[in-house]
Amino acid sequence: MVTSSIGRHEGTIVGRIFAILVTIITLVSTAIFLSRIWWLPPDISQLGVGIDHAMNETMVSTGVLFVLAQLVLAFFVWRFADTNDQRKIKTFPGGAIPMVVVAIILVGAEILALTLVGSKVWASIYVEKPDPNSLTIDVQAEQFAYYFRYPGPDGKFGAIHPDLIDESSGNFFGLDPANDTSARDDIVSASLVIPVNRPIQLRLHAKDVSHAFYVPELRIQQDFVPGLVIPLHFTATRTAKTEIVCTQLCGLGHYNMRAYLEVRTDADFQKWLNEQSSQ
Amino acid sequence: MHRRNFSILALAVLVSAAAGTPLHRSAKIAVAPGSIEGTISYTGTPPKMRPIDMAKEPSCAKQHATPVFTESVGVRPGNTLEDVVIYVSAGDEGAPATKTVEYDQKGCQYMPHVAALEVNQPLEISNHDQTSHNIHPMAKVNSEWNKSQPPGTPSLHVTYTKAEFIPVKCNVHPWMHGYFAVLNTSHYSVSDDNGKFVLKGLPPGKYTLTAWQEKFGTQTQDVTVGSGATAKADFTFKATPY
Amino acid sequence: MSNPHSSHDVPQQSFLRKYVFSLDHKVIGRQYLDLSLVAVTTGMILSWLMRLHLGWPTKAIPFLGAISPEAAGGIITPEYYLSLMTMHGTIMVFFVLTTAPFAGFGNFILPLQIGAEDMAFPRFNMMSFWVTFVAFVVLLAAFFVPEGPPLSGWTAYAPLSAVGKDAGPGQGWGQTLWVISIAIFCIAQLLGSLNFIATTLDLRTKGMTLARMPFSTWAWFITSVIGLIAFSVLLPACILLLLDRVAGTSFFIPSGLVISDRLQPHSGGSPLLWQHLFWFFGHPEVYIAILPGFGIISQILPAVARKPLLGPRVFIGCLIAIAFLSYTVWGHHMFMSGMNPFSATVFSVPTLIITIPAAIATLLWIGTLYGARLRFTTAALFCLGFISVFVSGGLSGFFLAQPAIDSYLHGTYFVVGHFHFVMGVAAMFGIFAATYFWFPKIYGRMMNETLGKWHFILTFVGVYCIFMPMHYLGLSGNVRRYSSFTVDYMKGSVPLHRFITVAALFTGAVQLIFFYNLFRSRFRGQVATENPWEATSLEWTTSSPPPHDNFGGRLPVVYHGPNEYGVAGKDGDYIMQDSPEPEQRASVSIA
Amino acid sequence: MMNSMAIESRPETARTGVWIGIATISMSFAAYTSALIVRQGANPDWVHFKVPPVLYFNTLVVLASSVTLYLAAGGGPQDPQLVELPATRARREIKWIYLTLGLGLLFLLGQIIAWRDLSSQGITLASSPSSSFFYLLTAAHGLHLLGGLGGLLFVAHRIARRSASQALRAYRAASLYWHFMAALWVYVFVLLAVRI
Repeated sequence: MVTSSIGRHEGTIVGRIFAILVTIITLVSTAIFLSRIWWLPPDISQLGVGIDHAMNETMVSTGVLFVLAQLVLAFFVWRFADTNDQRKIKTFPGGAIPMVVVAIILVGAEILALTLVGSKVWASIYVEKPDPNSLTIDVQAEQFAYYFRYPGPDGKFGAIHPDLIDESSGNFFGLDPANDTSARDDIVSASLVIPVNRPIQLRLHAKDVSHAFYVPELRIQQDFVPGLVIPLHFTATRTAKTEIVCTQLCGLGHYNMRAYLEVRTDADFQKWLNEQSSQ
Repeated sequence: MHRRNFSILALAVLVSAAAGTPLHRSAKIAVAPGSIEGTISYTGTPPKMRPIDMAKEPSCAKQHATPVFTESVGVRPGNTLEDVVIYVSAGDEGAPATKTVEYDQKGCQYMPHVAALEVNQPLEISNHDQTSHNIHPMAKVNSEWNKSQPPGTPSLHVTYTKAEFIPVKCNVHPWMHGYFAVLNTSHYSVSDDNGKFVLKGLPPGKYTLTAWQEKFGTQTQDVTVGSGATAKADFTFKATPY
Repeated sequence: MSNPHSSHDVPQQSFLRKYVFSLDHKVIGRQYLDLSLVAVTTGMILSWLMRLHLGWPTKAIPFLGAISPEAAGGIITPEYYLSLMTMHGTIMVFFVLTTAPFAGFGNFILPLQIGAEDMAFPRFNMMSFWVTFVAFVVLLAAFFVPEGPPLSGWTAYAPLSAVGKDAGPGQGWGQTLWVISIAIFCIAQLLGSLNFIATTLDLRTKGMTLARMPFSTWAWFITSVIGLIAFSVLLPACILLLLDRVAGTSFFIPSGLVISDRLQPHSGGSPLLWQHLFWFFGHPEVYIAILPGFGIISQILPAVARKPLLGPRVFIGCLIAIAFLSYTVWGHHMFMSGMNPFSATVFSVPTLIITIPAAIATLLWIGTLYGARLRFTTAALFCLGFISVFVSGGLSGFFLAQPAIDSYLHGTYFVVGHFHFVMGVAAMFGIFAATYFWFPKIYGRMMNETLGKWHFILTFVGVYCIFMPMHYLGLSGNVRRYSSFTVDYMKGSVPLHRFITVAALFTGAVQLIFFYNLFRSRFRGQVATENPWEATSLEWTTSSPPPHDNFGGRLPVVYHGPNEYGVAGKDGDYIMQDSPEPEQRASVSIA
Repeated sequence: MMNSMAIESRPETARTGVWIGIATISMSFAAYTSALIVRQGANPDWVHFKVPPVLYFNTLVVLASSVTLYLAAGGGPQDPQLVELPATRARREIKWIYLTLGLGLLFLLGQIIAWRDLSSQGITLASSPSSSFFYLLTAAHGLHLLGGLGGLLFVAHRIARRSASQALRAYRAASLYWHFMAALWVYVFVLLAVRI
């Protein structure tokens, strides 16, 4: 048959090219990962260490698997081309069983290790109750901004009335200062200003559609779900100014939905708070 | 109109067409247009103008050395109010206006806060910021639209065919609110930063004048304008703090 | 069907019956493939526009302003970017990755591989294609409605997708058409899946036991079972969403929402309900896209390696395990969604476990290469490329499966890189492999192998240049679905985005080689023989292309499995499935 | 699904198709059910109301239609050697099929009466989540049942052509679907009665 020889002998060169390409791609990709040119920003949160640890561990183990699998693939492709040498085909030693065993042991061990490490970290951030002494801040996400509300000197948040929301007059939360005295001293800010080393408890609610709260430096991310108030707690360990961005598609201004997070010393924070309440 | 007055009427048509004023109002010949002026003020305690926190948009925030305040109630010295639209609500049917009204976005604010224009008058919306705005005029009578205007894109040109006070907002910058006051008259004004306004070029006659404030609603009064005279009309709104 | 005499002489058919509303599974299969070719071209052009905008957001794109009113002066507005993204995702997932490898190749090949004359329900089959076509037209119509095309992503999260046009451009008619299109698509897929299952169960020819079914048929069969369950959940979800949009119900919209200064007249709905319903479909959908690729690779690999697939039964077991597990993992898309954090841990375990069958399958392919006599046809190269990108994309899944790490990487380009490798590129490579492999059977002519090899090599390098850097971007916290990077910490990512854009344009241009090859070969290619690749399954026992009734008035009888390569048969080193010669043990030397 | 009544070795693809269809429909009603349960739990705005009394009558009608369809087959096993249906028998069978068809239409009419009953009380599709689900589930079931009516017409047509094997295949497929529709209605009815 004429066509049966297609890709048979003259094609071996392509196989070699493929093997070389796979090797180059594997080595270059791995080198870029190792160089850490693109990497996580420095962690400023108390619980970020655990996440970084889990991340590194996963990076190493999947990295090893990645390099191994790709290089073995490249080697087999190089080695087992049909060069018309009448050699007999061979079956992988042991057949399919070693594959199954290897996959179950490797992946299984990986799963066990990762789940044990990971779920602890996860639980400490998202499951455990916040410190009772935390500073509670109300966060409202809306198209396409965040607003943060501090309870003010009376320590109480005013109730929210969606029908009273009036952005043109600066009433972003729908407070009712006319009838609700606890609302009068609430401090509303477009930036999240927090004291360093003090547990922070956020209460996330959305005004319109789903949004998210993502601060890479804090290693936390949480969606806002309309209709729900979702708690989120963390402790920042270093003073810094960084950004909060939205990671849940919320409409045309999604890319520009952000706010600044300022972690200040306790004194600076108090000063800022006083300035705000005098306004 | 009687037959013998026909020639007079024809003349009046010519005169009025030349003057650009409506026909039936100027059926008398040889009159000088008058004007109305006045001040908009309030009694009581108005809501506090709050400083706008533009932190999320640094390119705008840095354009303002002193804080910018909310404009929904434009309180000015001497208990006066800015950004109140004063217009002839009865006694004038308007004339086609061709001059383009400009509405600008600068420093994440609308310039002006309230743009008054006539029905079918061209409106040009442009963006002079380094950031992308979306313009969302929330019309109910006219058709509603919502479009982004990235920096460097051409101006938007629109016209409105029906009279309406249309709130305008930018969702990207929630503090940005303004109004298009689309009116059925060619005699209107928006009070300045002393709360003053003046309506010019009014043929003598009796008018109903309306003042509209976005939070306080409308007030009307009847004003008679004499030939070449300036009539006074002041409006006072009752303000509440919340 | 039981009467070979009547079915042999094909009655004279009208043009419409023969080419448009044909009941022949082969014509329908080709129609599906042509539809997905149009869809993939559209989707690719959309991705170019997106990439151009991400690389050079303030530069005007020539001619674009003239074509679409949403991009005045050729500059893509943020909402137009999101629309492009939504349409790209929807078109690619539904009308390419579901349509081509499953509905397209499945339709053409599956009845041939099991020795049937046609599908079980030819009328349903024809309807299924035309309903898909209508769904596609309805989706494209969304580009031309006043409020603009939809922009809430292919996942259409409520309430953004549910509240109507207050939520911004694209949320008017555009979004409504999107929901309708997907609902229609669900109906088409349900009809199609029903047909695939009934055909595989009932119309296998004599001797075609389940154990002797080719791997690709197995994969299509299992995929159709997954599809049947997945789409029968998405359809109700779409109906609920549509009612929220047009009938004022509140399934997904809670109370007290103020959108564009208007208090919405809805109350009490649950946005998370949509996410659960959607991802209950959405995750299996990933396997609907990739499992046919698994089958195609396993079918082609033995033919090009000239040896049997390692562990054929283990492989089938893996497919079944994946199908089963795919229904237990949907919650891993929702780790950050505000659902109970305990359930995140619960969902992460099956998510990690599902990697075991996937890893076994990959190892079986690599193990099959050991001691092979590889013939580097273009189809073979795409199979090898499939293994490589599937490994790359699969491993990045380990990060995302862990809630703690996902809390950093969720919503970043890491996810984009991951699913494009594992679901986009891998599935595309499966489609390419299938195209180069079955083209002679479908059109009776060979594709040009030299062009094919250039196509493969350049595409292979191209996709790594596009999607590997996305993992780096994700590690640095670069958020996806952003139309430009004005956030301070992301500004530095623009050069890398430009690199990706250049790579995407290059890879897209390379596909022109494929299109040229495809069209030229259709009319000018070398005439194909019955079995150009020396493969064993039944489609290679009939002429290329097969006659109207597939086997020319007879039905083949099957004596062998599909995996008999590397043995001394009467045709060479393989035994056809319908060859009556006795079973042989593979004459292999154990290493 | 295979039994001694099959007179040819050829598989009954139509019946296989119906079985797969049943799986599909069950799955989508499972999806509606879970949506209902989640939605009811999500918020305290669930408004309970009495299901329209005509639904009890409808339930009887749809169950009766299942019985009449069963009787259409004459109850007993068929002679496997039978090639052509005797004319008298075909007439009798068609009569039962039409009776079933009539009951099906009566059922749909009853559903419409139930809808009118509710809407006259001001309970509409959008008025509360419970009524949304009521209309949704009844409409979804009604549409599927409409398909079953088409199936019955097809069976009548096949019987009229009097090929015993073709008629039997059509009957076995369509009746399976019809009995499932009856069972599905009972499920929907119980769900609505309990939850709403």
